[in-house]
Amino acid sequence: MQPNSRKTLVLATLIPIVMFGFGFALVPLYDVFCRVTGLNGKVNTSPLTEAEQRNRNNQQETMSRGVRVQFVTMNNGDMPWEFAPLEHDAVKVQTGEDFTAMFRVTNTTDRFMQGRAVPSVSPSEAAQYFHKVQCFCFDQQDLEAGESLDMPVVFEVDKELPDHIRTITLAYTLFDVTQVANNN
Amino acid sequence: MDAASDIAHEAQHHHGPASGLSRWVFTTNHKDIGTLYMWFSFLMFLTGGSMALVIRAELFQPGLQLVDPGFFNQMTTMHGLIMVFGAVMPAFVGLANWLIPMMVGAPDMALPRMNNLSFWILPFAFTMLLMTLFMDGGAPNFGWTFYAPLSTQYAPPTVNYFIFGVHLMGISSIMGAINVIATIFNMRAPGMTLMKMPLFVWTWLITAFLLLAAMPVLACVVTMMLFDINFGTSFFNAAGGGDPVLFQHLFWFFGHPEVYIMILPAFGIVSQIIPTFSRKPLFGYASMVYATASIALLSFIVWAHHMFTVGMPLAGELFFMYATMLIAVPTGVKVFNWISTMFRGSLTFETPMLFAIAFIVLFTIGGFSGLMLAISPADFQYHDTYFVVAHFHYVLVPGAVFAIIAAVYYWLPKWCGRMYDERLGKIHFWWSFIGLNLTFFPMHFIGLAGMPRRIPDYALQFADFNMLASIGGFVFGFAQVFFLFIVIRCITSGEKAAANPWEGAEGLEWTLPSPAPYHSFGTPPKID
Amino acid sequence: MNRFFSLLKSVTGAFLGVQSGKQLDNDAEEKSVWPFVITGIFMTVLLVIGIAAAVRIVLTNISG
Amino acid sequence: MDTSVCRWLNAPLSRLLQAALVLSLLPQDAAAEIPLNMPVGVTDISRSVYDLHMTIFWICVAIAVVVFGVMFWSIIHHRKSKGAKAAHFHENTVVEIIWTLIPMAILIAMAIPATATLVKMYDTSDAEVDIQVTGYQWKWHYKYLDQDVEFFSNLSTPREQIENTAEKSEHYLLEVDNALVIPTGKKVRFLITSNDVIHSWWVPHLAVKKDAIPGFINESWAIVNEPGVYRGQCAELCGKDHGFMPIVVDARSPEDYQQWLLAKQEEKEQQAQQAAAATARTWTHEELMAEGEKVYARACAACHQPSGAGMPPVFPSLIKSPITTGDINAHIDIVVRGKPGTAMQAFGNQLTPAEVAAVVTYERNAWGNDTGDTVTPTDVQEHNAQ
Repeated sequence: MQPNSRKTLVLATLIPIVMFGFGFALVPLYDVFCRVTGLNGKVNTSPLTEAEQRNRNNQQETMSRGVRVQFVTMNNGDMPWEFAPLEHDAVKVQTGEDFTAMFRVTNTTDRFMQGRAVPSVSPSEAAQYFHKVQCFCFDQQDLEAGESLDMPVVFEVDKELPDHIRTITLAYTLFDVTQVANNN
Repeated sequence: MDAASDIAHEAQHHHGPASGLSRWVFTTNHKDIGTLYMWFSFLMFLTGGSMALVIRAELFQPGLQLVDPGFFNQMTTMHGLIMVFGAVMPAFVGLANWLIPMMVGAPDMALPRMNNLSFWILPFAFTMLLMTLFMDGGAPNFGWTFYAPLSTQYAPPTVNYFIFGVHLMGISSIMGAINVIATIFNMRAPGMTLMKMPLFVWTWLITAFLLLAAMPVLACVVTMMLFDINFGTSFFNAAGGGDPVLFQHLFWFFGHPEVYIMILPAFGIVSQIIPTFSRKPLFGYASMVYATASIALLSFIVWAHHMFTVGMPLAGELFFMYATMLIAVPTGVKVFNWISTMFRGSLTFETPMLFAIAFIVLFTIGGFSGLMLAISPADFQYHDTYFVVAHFHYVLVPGAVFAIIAAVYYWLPKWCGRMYDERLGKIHFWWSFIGLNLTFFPMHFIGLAGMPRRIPDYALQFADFNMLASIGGFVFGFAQVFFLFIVIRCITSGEKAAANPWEGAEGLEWTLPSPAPYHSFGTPPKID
Repeated sequence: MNRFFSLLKSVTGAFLGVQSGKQLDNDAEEKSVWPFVITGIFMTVLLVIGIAAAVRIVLTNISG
Repeated sequence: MDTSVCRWLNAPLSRLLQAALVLSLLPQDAAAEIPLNMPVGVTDISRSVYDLHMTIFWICVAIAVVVFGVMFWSIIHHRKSKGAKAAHFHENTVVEIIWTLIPMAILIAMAIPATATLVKMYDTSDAEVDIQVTGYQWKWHYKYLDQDVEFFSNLSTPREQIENTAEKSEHYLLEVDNALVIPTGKKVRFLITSNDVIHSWWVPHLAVKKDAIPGFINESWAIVNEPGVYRGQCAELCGKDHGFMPIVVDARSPEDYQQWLLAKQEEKEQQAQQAAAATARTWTHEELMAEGEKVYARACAACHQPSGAGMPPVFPSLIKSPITTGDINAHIDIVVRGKPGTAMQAFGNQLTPAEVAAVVTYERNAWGNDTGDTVTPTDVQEHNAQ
């Protein structure tokens, strides 16, 4: 085989693999990109390890201040479950300290269903300063007919939060993933 | 003109084209494939145009008179897809096939068999797309920009045919681009250096690179859609961790280079026609070449100005506003080069020149509305209204379509050896010019006044201007049927055309006799 | 060294959309096209970083 | 180029030109009420957006006059038929640099007020009223956070007007049954999201346009200066009735707003009692059919068509269909719970049990189905209780 046709052969196999790899890696790449830039309200959905948590707190000497965090819940599509914050819809939180909020979800139907809550933060600029230590949105909720569940979310608002942000809205959309869950 | 005679002599003893249908199905000749592309593009132009007339007929008056909203959405979607992928792009590939080999002194395209395949994919792709109109659930109804989740979870069952159709069109465009690059880089006649190539060849070289870089992203998006719809993945479904905005980023990352793909060849055509009828060399050839070359890279950093209202953080909005403003200037300013070419020239106004001048005037109006859209806070009021519809129709119809029509009038004598009827050409020009402005200029006002895009019925305050636009739409539509008549009349019974019918025309293709022999430049021409 | 500067000059000229015939001719001597492409990509990345920096400056001193 | 210059530039001059332009096109009376430019709007933001729009518009007009002037002058004077001899110049980088830097300078000057307005738009300071706006396939849902008031806002233009069998009213296609009432002079914050596909909430007079994306929440705000009714439409293709889901914002003085809020909360209790009474009350077959027809026209005709024929296969027909003539419980179940993965929504939380009973009775006896069944609100309640 002449040298240059071997070169084209190598290229002809290498390039599609690289292109497919890039296309395939785009989704995790997109998540990283969103987490770094806080684009469109993507919050970090992976839990913070204790170590990361501790060294973040003592790094910041900036003065801690109150921030109003508003909880909004909604169902997507025909999801019949009832889903609402347990106590109050808005709380005053000190930056740098953990806060636990409880949410209640009830399966009002007469059959087994699986739901998944997707978080979103507004203003999207605040997403990168909103760290969730533990959240029910990290995993799926499987509820029998009529079963109800109180779910905690533990979060901490970073002290570095820019001053002009005084209210953060944490919105959860509840999706019916019953079939999706059976597929994969 | 001794070069022309020995080329003609040399063409005789070559075997001529095969006869009958097999000539067209198995052709590997760049002239025949160019003709196939041009006729296919004309057929798609009339098909897409008739869908536009259905839309304009429904919007003639407030109230639902003609079609139900579901079918109306199918018409807007198919009109967009067929005009972009079926009329404008194949027409430019057809012009590339016909002209690039002759302009660079090459006997044919570098990969003739792939050239045949990249054409013959298109009829199948568009049959697959158009047959969805007659299937259960109707044709795609989610707009030519097919945003998720409307195009994934809420799509009619025919969305899979749409996906495979788009795949085939993408493959055809990529193969066309590879062919053009291989021909331009490897098969130029000795002496025809890159820096001496006609500007049409340069713009097509950059368009080919844009195609190579942008089409795979479109293929990637529709494949992700296919997996979301059929195999339960969640690329664009928030339930499974996906994100509908990811779709918009990917689509517009392809989308903006796509609009340059549809306008650069038009820049090339106008840069050939204006100097001919001004009898003066193109002003600032170097600036045009370098500016076109810079678009190959700059067009990839502005895509999110189509998404200013999606809820981007402030930093994103500012970045894309500034980037869009910066790159609008080098491209917009090219208009001054054409005007300087005309300035102190010796102008005559045959039909190609009329269309080229209309291109400059009306494309610049489209460019200005584009500048207004770049201002992000103002875009909150313009986005997805008829102001945007007016913008991109002013850039595409007098932009791409008028350039293609001008190219057909300009090179038809070379292709078929006969002259078109100048009087009919001028009638066609003024008829199209008036129809076009009557259709799209009122859209600026109803868009500013608050009429959203893609709606089958509207409030009463938009009634009068919509009526004007609908009348203009029909006027413009029938002008193009008249154009079909002119072309057929010219091919069948136009009087003989000289090898170079235009007094100021330069370029290797004019050294060939008219009609250009089946095989030209068997021996490469000598370039001084 | 001056080859590098002429490359830089021609690519900035391309970004601005203004170029002289002279620059075009001496670029024609360049055998391969790759130096232009690489400088072009490098300049595009520079432009992107430049605009991003401008945005960061604008954001810091208005919200500060 | 601060905005006061634009205001001087815009007010008298543009009115004159626009009026002249329109008058030349259209008869006198029609020109009077045709809006043909971006509304100035009723918030400071919409005012500055209007100024930006008119400033860039006048810049483009100025450049166009110069550019086309030179071009047409050259078309007239440099014609071959008038013996013009072609010059040979074909390059002049100095001229080119000038005509590149001038537009770039203009644009950079334009970027300053644009950035200022954009930054003001992204002001996240606290709002007095938070409203959650949710886009549904082909209606809007408004929820006043911390006030426990929420309602759907449907298009209220009668179907006859759309099908041209009746005279079109003044606000044709821009009128809803429940308008969104907000106080003037106070900051109102809109948290915008969607229940199914991407919509876009747009009110031109407030200069607010934000996409409603399922699974994500977007934020926008407005401080309305003058009371009044401001109308807008959905601005992102969202399916069949994308053109039929308008937005009506009714801005009132803070006092009227408070009164409206109290009235709305009382109305909510009344409705609850009414629904309870309606469920308890015994309905005759005829009453159920009459009520059922009204509920059908409002909630179901959009897809299943007034004739019940629907548009198969996306919207199935109800005439002689296995559901409307088959088992009653299955029929109630599909109306209450909808069918996931299709356009059939769950109407359980949108209709009271009495309305569900009425519409099911109507569907089982209309268009020749006449199964003779009568579904009472108590049947519906028993079904929901299982």
